[in-house]
Amino acid sequence: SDQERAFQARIDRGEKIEPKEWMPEGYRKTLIRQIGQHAHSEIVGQLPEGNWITRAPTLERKAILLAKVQDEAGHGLYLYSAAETLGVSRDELLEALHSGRMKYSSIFNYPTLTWADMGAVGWLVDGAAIMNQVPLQRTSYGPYSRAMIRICKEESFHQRQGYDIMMKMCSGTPEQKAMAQDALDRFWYPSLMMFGPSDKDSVHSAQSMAWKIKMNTNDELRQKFVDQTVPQARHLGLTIPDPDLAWNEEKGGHDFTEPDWDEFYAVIAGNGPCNAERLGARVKAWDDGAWFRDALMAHAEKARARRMAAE
Amino acid sequence: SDQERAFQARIDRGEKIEPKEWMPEGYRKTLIRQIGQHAHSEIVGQLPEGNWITRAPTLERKAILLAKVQDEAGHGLYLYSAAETLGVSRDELLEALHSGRMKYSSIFNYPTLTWADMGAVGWLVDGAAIMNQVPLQRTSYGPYSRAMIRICKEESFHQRQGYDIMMKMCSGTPEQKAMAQDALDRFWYPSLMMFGPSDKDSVHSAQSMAWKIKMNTNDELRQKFVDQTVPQARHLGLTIPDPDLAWNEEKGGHDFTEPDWDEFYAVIAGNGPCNAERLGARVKAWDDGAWFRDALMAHAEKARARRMAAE
Amino acid sequence: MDQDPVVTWALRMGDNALILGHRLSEWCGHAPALEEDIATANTALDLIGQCRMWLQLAGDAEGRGRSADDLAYLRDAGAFRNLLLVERPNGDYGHTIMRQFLFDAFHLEALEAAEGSTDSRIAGIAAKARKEVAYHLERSSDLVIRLGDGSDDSAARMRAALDALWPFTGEMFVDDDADRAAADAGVAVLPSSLREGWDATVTEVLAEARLDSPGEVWQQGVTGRGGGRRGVHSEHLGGLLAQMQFLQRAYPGARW
Amino acid sequence: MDQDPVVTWALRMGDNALILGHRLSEWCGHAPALEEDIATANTALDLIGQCRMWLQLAGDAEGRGRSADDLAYLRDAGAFRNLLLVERPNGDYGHTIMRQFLFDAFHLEALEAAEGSTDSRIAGIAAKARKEVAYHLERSSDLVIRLGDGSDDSAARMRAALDALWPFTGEMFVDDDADRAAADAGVAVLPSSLREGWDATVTEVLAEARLDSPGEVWQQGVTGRGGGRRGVHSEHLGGLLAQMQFLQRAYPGARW
Repeated sequence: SDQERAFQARIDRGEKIEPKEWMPEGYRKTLIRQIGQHAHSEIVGQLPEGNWITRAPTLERKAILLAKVQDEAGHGLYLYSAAETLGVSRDELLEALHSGRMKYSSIFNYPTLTWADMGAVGWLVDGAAIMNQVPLQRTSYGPYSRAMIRICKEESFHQRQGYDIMMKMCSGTPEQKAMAQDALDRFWYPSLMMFGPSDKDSVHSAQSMAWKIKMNTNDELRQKFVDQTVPQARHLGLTIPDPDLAWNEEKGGHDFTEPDWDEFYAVIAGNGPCNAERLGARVKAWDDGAWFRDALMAHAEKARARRMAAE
Repeated sequence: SDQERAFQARIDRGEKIEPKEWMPEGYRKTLIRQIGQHAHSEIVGQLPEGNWITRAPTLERKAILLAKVQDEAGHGLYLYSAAETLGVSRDELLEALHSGRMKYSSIFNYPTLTWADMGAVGWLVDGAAIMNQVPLQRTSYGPYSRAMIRICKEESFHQRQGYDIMMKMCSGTPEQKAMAQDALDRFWYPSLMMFGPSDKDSVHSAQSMAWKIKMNTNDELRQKFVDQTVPQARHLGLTIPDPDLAWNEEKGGHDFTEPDWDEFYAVIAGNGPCNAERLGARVKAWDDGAWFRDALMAHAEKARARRMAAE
Repeated sequence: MDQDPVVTWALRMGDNALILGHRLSEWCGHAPALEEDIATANTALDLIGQCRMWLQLAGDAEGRGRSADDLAYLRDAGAFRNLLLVERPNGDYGHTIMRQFLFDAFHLEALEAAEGSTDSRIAGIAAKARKEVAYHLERSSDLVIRLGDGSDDSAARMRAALDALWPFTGEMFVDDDADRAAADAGVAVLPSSLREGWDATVTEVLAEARLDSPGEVWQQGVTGRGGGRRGVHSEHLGGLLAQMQFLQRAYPGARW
Repeated sequence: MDQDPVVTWALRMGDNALILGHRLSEWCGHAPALEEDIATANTALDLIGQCRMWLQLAGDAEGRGRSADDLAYLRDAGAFRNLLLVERPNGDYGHTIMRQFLFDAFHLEALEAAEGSTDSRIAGIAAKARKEVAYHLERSSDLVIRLGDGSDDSAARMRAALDALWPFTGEMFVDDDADRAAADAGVAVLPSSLREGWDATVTEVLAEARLDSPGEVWQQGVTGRGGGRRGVHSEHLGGLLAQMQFLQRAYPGARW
């Protein structure tokens, strides 16, 4: 339609789309799915780190990790707010998460087994997230773009903190170094999976790219991540668990082994090592907290009634 | 009445009273209260030790402690069975415990804070219990007497194990020795309280003594316990936390400071450090286990119906 | 027992902050609303920050070369000096809020008084912490009021929490020899002198929350040998420390 | 990775017994009936006893002077070789019973086979343990049947437990290089060879319990780098060890 063409023209000119403006239903739906999933990832992402807050090895590390998890909850808030501008409430999105209709990033279905995992999560998982998010600062939807700008600033801080943990572990005792290598071994392929399936298997991509909801292909970003991470691993003195990893002069990037996509789909389908625990923890938090949320509403209602009676 | 006089005469002759035989209502009631309270003490007494089974410092200590706690549950079983011969069911007794109408030994309302407490509980608490129980092997009620004989054998084993823990701690590092002293400091007066209030404040005693339900006065047993324990503490190299403790040549026993009876009554009234946790844990176990007990009954009923249908 | 009143006082303040901060951090990702996840983590973060300052002061004043981390991670339960109140398990979120409120009201009084300490280090830390804690109290008071005067269910939960926690409030106001030594040295005021301010705050907030004060009930840790401030804790602290200290214990000397 | 197949095999058996024994001991004083308190403690006791024998064998065969206690208390999670199944949290008592049954059925097969080990130490321990475990299986089978074919509530709980635990059964029957080395040496049979006997037991008991087998579902710890037998555990093990190892970690070198 003319409306759709005009909309696409605005996007092509680099204009931002704002909440009250007309947009195609598919654009709205795709954005809701993408922003909602990102928001869910932030709040589920608190759990693997929460597992180590109570065991953080120093007071400073404990404070840094607490601050990070708090930031993640804050990111969840920004993103749910951005999604709300598209006409979906936070409660609706959470209901979709809890019933399994909406997903969160599969990386959080892997366990955090040692303190080095706090480093690997910051370095690799936040690193991959930033790789996905930096281009989204230029996404076409205004509230989403602005949320991304705020989030990216904090995420890059988290990534540096993660790398700093890895540095400490790698320059520490042999046991610490071994923990760091083990963490890399376990998180390497799941991190590569964070960019989604290979372009040839990826659905919805072309339309999302045209709408500037997606700015790069999965494989582009994955390549960029590998190329960025390899020298960092070398600097740490760690070995990436891929015997076929090699610099390819011709393409100006690394060749590397694809992750096991069967595992990827199995984890998405609910069969990762921690899916049941993660979703279960969120559902329990929500259900256990129902009385609390209801009470705040009841109080607000009482207060309103009292004000009216007093007027 | 003649019946009562005949009953008392049997007791005076040292005969055992058996379940089906006539007995005064007061005798029955007092026994139910005393045996029930003792049974409850065994099962509540699992909790302070259960607190350390998961943290026992060696596999051997873990096994010994598990076996001990298992014995205690077994003693609970013997005692509930003995009480059942008096016409009260285990469920009725448990209901009385859970509702607070029946008590358990107040000593279990004190926390176990270090591994040395496992030693102190065995040495002092089981020691005091044995002091109470050994004479009860000669109690007038047959089933109770026989239960006591079995229990005393195991309890003295527990006491030796507790003393052995204390020995290890006292011959260990300075930190371990300090833990042992601290455990004695915390458990000394509560152990003295286990014999009940001073004879001058003790109710029901005369009748119970006549019926041979109670064989010695509280103060007699307390004195005996102090006299037995003082040399053991000396042998361990520990100091009993009573500056006024002294040998009294004339009475052939130690003079010692009475426990704080205000504290004793406060703990009985529910205000000990762990009353709420201990009773709460038992009530929770019972409530959480209702489905389990119901299911076993449902299965038995089904099996019975099937057998009948097959006949 | 440590002799320097500064050491004792700083340990008590630092351990309160550490243990309560730890308890709050157990909520991470499990709170009833995202805003509460954030606020709880924020309070925990403030408390861990304060803990670091107090424990560092304790270590410095003690002069045995122990760092804040050494004190946090290498003492066993009996050497901790926190109140029994702050080691109570979280319970439901209302229970956590009630525990926070009862402590915040005390904490603010203690810090306001400590700003007048003759020890400039104590006065300095107290001045920083006081601003954070004023906000903690504002927030926990507000939630106690909204939940106490909320639904029937929430009112019942807050009453139960108040009844369960009230026996642990008396310990905050007991003066012992260390307190008297600190007061004599001008390092801190007597805990008993904080009671009036605490009573006023608590009475006002509970009234607005339509919750009855439990009044005179038996208080834990105030008689005999008991009490967290003297190192006699509940069974809960041992389990908490087993988690908290695991890495430092399992990898002695490692740097993180 | 340990090279001697006896070491690997004994560690795997010993760690299973240790961790499951620990989980069972968490029930002490909290079981739904006094008889269950006794039976659960008894099973835990058997398992701790077996663990001591296996870990002592592992330490002896390893030849680095480590005692059973050293192995139990001074390894971090990544060095543990137990199945993921045995570190699952207890859940309700039905969940605990189902976990026990699924493991007992495997455990008995493994021990019966191990009685024929060419290593006389393994054969000897297995013969002792087998008698105990035959009784464990008898008991857990009986309870699975009674609870599965009990009330509607208990049937639903047992179905939920079976569904939740089934994905952790596949790991028991995966052959890895260490297993092949052990089989080649005649030290143990391949785990995969135990499947048939396990299937028969489980099928029979579940049928009598009127519980449907979940059939072919995704199995945990069998692909990629996962699996407790290779030292990649769940988050649950770390918390368990933090408790279990506290004293040995906090007071290194002390004797108890």
